Amino acid sequence: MVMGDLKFCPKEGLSRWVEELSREHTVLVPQQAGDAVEFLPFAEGSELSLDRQPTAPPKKSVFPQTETLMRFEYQKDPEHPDRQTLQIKETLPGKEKTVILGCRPCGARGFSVFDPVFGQGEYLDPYYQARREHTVFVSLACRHPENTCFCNWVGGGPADSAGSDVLMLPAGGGYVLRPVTDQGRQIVEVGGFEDASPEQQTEADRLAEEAAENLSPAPELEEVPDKLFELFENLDFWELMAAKCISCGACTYLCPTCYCFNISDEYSGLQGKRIRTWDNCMSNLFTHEASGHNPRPTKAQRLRNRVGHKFSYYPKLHEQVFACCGCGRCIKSCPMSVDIREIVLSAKEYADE
Amino acid sequence: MSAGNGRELRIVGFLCNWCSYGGADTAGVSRLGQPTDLRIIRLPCTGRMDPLFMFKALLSGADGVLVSGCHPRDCHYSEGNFYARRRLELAKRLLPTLGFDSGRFEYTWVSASEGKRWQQVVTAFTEQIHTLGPGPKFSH
Amino acid sequence: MKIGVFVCHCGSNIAGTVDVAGVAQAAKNFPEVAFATDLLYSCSEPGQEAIVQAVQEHDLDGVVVAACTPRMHEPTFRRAVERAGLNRYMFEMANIREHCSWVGKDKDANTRKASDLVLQAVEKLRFDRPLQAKSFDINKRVLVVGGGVAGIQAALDCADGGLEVVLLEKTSTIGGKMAKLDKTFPTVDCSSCILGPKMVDVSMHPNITLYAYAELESVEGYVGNFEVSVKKKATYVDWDKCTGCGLCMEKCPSKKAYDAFNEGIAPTRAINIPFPQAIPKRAVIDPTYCRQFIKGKCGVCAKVCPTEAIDYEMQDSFVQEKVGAVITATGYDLFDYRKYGEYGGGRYPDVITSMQYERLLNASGPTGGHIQRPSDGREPKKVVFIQCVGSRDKSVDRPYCSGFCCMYTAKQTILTKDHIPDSQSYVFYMDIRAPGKMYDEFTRRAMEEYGAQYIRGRVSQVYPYKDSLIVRGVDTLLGSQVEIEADLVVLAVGAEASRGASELAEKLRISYDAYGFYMESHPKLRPVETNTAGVYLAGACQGSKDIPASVGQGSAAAAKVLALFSKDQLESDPQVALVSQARCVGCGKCVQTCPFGAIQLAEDRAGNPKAEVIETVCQGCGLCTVTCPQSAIQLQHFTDNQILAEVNALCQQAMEESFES
Amino acid sequence: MSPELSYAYYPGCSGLSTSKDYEISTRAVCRALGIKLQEIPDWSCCGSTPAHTVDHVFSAALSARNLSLAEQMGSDTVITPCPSCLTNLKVAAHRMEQEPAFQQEVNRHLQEPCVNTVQVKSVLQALIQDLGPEAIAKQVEKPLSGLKIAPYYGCIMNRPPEVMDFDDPENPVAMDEILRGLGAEVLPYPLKVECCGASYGVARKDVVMQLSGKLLDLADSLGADAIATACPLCQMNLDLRQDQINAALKRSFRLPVFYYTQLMGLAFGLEEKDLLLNKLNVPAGPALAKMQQAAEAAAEQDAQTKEQ
Amino acid sequence: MKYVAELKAKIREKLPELDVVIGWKQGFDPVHASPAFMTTPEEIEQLVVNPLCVQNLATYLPGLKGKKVGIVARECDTRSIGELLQESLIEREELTVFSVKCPGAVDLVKLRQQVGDLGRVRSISFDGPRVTVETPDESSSLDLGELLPGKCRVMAYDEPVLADFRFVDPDQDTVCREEADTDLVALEQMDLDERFAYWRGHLDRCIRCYACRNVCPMCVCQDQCIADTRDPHWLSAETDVRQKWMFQLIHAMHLAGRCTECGECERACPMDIPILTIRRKLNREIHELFGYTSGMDVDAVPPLLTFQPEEKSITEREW
Repeated sequence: MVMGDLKFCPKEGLSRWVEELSREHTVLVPQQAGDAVEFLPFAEGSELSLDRQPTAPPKKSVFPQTETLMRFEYQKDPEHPDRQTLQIKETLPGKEKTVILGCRPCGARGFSVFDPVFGQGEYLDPYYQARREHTVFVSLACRHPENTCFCNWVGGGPADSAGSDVLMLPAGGGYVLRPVTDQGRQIVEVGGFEDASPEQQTEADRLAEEAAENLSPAPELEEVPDKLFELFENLDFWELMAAKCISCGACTYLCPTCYCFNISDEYSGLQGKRIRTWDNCMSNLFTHEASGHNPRPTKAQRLRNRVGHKFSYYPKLHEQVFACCGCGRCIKSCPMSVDIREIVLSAKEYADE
Repeated sequence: MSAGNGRELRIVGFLCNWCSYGGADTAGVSRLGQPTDLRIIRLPCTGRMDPLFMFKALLSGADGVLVSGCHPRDCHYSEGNFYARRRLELAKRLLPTLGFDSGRFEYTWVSASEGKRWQQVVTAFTEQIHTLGPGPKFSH
Repeated sequence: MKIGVFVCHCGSNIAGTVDVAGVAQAAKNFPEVAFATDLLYSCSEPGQEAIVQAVQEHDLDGVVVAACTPRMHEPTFRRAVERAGLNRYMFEMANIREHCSWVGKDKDANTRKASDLVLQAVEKLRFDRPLQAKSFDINKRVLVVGGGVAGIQAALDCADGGLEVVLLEKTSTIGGKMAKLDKTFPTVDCSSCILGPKMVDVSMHPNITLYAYAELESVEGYVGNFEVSVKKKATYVDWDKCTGCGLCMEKCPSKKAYDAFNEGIAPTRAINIPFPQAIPKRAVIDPTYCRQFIKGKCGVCAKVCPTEAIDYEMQDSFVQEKVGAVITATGYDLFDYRKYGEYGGGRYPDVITSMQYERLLNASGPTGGHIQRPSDGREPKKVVFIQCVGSRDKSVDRPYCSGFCCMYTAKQTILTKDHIPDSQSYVFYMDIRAPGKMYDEFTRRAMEEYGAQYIRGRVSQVYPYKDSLIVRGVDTLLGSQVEIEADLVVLAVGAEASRGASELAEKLRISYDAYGFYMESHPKLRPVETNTAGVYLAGACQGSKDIPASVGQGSAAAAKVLALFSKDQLESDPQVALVSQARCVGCGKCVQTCPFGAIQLAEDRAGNPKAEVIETVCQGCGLCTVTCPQSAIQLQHFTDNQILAEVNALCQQAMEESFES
Repeated sequence: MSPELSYAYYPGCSGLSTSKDYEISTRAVCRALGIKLQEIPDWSCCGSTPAHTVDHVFSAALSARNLSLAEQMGSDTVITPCPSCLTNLKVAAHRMEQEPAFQQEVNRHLQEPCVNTVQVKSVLQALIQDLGPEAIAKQVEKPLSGLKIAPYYGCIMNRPPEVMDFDDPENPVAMDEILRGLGAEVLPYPLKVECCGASYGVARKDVVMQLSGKLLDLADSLGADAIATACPLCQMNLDLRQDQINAALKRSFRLPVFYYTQLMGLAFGLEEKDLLLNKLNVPAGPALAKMQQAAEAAAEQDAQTKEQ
Repeated sequence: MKYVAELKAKIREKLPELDVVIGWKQGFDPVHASPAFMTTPEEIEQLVVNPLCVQNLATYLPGLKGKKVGIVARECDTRSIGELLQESLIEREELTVFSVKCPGAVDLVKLRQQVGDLGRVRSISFDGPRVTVETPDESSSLDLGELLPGKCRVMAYDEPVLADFRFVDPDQDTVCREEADTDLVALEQMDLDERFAYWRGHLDRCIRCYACRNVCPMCVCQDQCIADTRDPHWLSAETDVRQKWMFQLIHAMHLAGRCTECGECERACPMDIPILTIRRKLNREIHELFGYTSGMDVDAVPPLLTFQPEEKSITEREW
């Protein structure tokens, strides 16, 4: 890392920087709405809410809950109404740049789980690619880990830079800005900041370390993928784990790494659109087959899928990387306080017995 | 403002087949002139009228919704309109909380012989919707 | 799906105020519409043929006809569609006549509306599925409610046609209003001479079961399979034993009972047989006057009865009957003459109703056919008839013409002159309505041969003065006030719906108009049918009518029933509720609310409770569909998706708005 | 006694002059019954017959002013003894209720707009509906036993029914009930609501002779000792013009024509100053004497029965 | 709560007759309790009853039909049980109700507004109306009354609707109370346009996770909710406000006359959308129209599943 890359943004300079960025880009920043904190477009007077982990991660900026894949229209021949032609209109996202500012490192890291699925290999997803390419993440390193944080279990950390373009490290009444990518560097340049002083750098590192130390120690999870696999047929285990689960989608829809989707056509008269919407493996209808057969008729089987996918099937397909960034949203937003850590550890211990 | 003049608004009517649909027919047969805004959906009975159809119509841009069935005690199916009355009254009372004027929705009873009453209902309701103007929209 | 749209001109009925060709053109651009055209008269033979041809030529799967109300021609077009080889439920109608061309003046607005209505029908049709009717056995018995002349005629015609008939009469004898009349217009023949034999036929007919002094308690079921409960009111006389000898009536010491048959002009005995020709000729005790009931002692009738038929402990009893069709012939009642305070009816004894006058004229009446004033028994010399008492008057909520009063008043003036040659009749009238065979000639005779003096005008006041009644009114032809010192005033009371008509209608689930007269299915083309399958109308219950019209309707209703029963099985309407077993959670809310008991909880193969519809019992109201929160029970042909499709079709603009985002 | 009844009171112009006896006896009877009458301050004429034949708005404004004053008093009900005033007040209120535009128009003439919230009743209606015949009967000290009375309501007290909304428009019975409660014998008088000729007394006296003559004739033929009335104009035509009628029709009626309130007062035992019986043209004396005799005879018989 | 020991003893005693007893235990951190499904004496030992036990456990009952279930329930929770019994969605014979006097409840949103991020709370303790919260930075003493969820402020329950065993501490007061419904009052003070904007704004946040529905004890359609299907196609898969709003109306109308105002829908909403207000409004109208309060009488018929030929409180419009 080139030392000269590090800049210092004083606290009061932050909103000026955001304002500056918003001239050229859409800038999504955490803002309070009700008691929730959401990523909303920055507009004049917007108040940034950086103290709390945002309620929802920035997932929807790259992977919107509803993505229009195409529009179509039937055109009829007025002389022969039984003949019609289908016209299709492409709806790829534009090339305008979006900046996400103020997400946590775990939120940005989520996309590293998406990339192998949508952006690499044989099948590329142009919608995802276009948005991913044109979105810049400025992540704010965590100062105080919460009870639900477990990023250190899955390879992350309070100042993890994976997936981010710029890392903002709190220090000296402001932020040390650490560009991670070229795109990040360009963004930081827009702010015209001074270089960060060595003291500021040291303080930033110290605070990051402190935060890391405040996390509870990460358990050894190496055997987990296999053990979950072994537990696949053990429905008693899953029923016990799922007893209090109510099968809602709060965990899934707030998860930075869940990427399952559904595709449907919505019509009105002769026109319509094909849309891709988030799906949710907690739902009864998830991969429900047209025949009427449901591969996962019970909530136990569905919870097994969610945990198994994150901690077993995905890592087995993608270089042992867990499909989880440890943000803890699934735990704290669960109305019934289902704790995925507890399930993973139970699986590990169960297998041990 | 009189409903006949000016731009039409979108008014959706749900009528039971046996009484009010017949009442509207009677009005037609007697050539009792009415404003043209209303479009009628035929139901077997107001018991079939899910209040959610009303909400669906209003949220989809209808400016007014009118439900009409047999007078209480005269239901072709004995009890359909009794259930409907409870459901619809409740739904009507919820509207203002959602930000819709409760006058955008009315339910009433018109028998197959009451062509004149049907004309009166349609005219008064259409005027009422025109007084309220277009319903709230989700313009982006 | 390939849909054909046919837009009807209906001559100029639709085409006059709707651009019919424009609507057809617009329809071509509607989803899945493969063919659209306009037709001059779609219901005519060439119109229907055009539809059949188009279906076959263009290989259509469904048809929309935009024309009149489906309440009129839906069955016609369903048959046409079926002839073309489609399922009859792959059809929708857009009502662009009654709901559009006939009520809107602006042609552009009407055309837009008609287009919308067609689109709505097309969108609904896209969700139509072929439905198959189920056949079910029918019970070829018929219930006739009401034993007046219309009911008697209907019962006899059905019985002669080989059907078993259950005839219900609420009073203790059949005969109805006609049995009370002295003579009938315009022939002036004796009413009981022509009705009597028919009444006897009823009592003798092997196919007729008569329940007199009985009412309809409840009706369950549906066309072909009604189950009715008949309430036999307590008569306190065992009719199996009673021979109708009349000894009890002779000896009964309670002589102040109200005589309903004689319209209360004279009292009768507490135990009585209404008139000598009564069918059945059986005695009934009126407990409001009977000393045994009031004072707890008397028992004279029980003592004198030669067959020991008296039973003071008798209770109402109930009989269950199964029938396949019902003919309602409940007749009419008379307007309450007290409602006109100015005529003094009810206050002055010599102001009477026309029906009371009939009883005074009748040889079997309380005066033996001698006209006597109720107040003093004197023979009246000047009789004033006031017409339209409870007819054609909005102020008493009777704006309709009762139709027969002009005629019977003319008859009564003739009879008055016959009975009292030196009498003079005066008739206050509004208009003379005599549109029947020999009717107008008859009123002419009353005036010209019998010297009845007709005064065109209303009466403002009747009041007693010394020995007579002063009738003050206006002669609008002379433009002056008139005052007549009359001996007797006869009010020509109009007909109104039978008391209790609405309660019976509720039991039979038929409709009635604002005045309580039963609604026919179509005022011209289906005059004796109701909107409830298997229930028919005869006589004045449908609207005031005279004897020939009532008899005609009785026969017509009988013919309808005979036609209905000409098959051994009926087809049930397949527009019934259907349960999606996969979606039903077995909560039973539909079972709880179904008005017909058509839903029961059964178990699926896994033993889970699931709702199940009994198709032939379901009437297709759709109440269950709304009650079911997960919409697992759907009324076919009116499914959620179909109604939503219609809503979406009408609110499409808003839908399209969402596509712009 | 039921909670105190209190009304805004509109006496009407004739009450201060030609029908002073009606007005005074009304007040006296109400006082005896514990009914509080609060005279509308600064009330003005209702316009009588002339105003509404000329200008409906103006006529209604005259009444609306009085109604508005009553509203300002905080009263919810206005009562008046005079049917003619009653008609004007009620017609104005009714039309203003039916037609908001008309109300606006009327209110333009008024300093204080009429909100049209007060109810208008006749004194008779208030007595029968709010107090009830039993309460009135209870107050009777000297029953009018033996007095045969023809009750005559006049033609406008109950008509048109949709406006007046009280009693049977063709056969009213309110006054019958009160009189019966006083102990009098109330005759079935069929011409209760026939017209007396009203203000034709000025323009076409012959009409009044005919119409009022018929009323007297019927009462006489029924054997009435007196006529009871509730309308100043009727009373005037039947009483003041009785001599003229006798002359015109060559008859010799001597029928006293009481206001029903005078008869109430008599039965309640009120004094002459509250009844002004001496204002009647046809003297009440003979009729009252007949009643007196009947009463004495009855008392005697009563005493005899007791002795036995 | 002092009665907890007694409660545990009673559950231990009854456990052999029961398949499972549902109660609460400590959750993943000091401020979260979590439902506990107790089948062993060891699990009973983990049972807690305190103001953090906020979940209405009645929501699990319909899913356990056919099993013998014991349930620890506060007074308000028994109202939901009452309604489930009313609708025959559960069987009384299969149910054992351990009714506890409610120790009050903490609205975690209100707590967070007082003490900051809940993820940093080290400990929380209750002493009557006092709540003491420790974070690494400070220790705060709060009033439980101020932390009560809205649902505890509009209706007071002194006694359970039904109970097999009842546990009350001596001198224990009812914490919930009946006050004006401030949320609804505030909403009704807005004009219609503001109300429309209010809902459009709030519902825009909805992520269609259906936590509100799935946590609702009265949502008995289970996996067959019409929000999820295309037949019938009430909602599209789109995530525009119209769909979200329509869903809330579907939920509210399907609950009309059945909702027991347990407030779980609003508590479960991760996006803090004030959806209980709509249900409360309906309940208020139902009370006014039919004099009916759901769940309070096991034998009553919910008002939309019955009718009166003459509805005394419904004044129909004259035309």
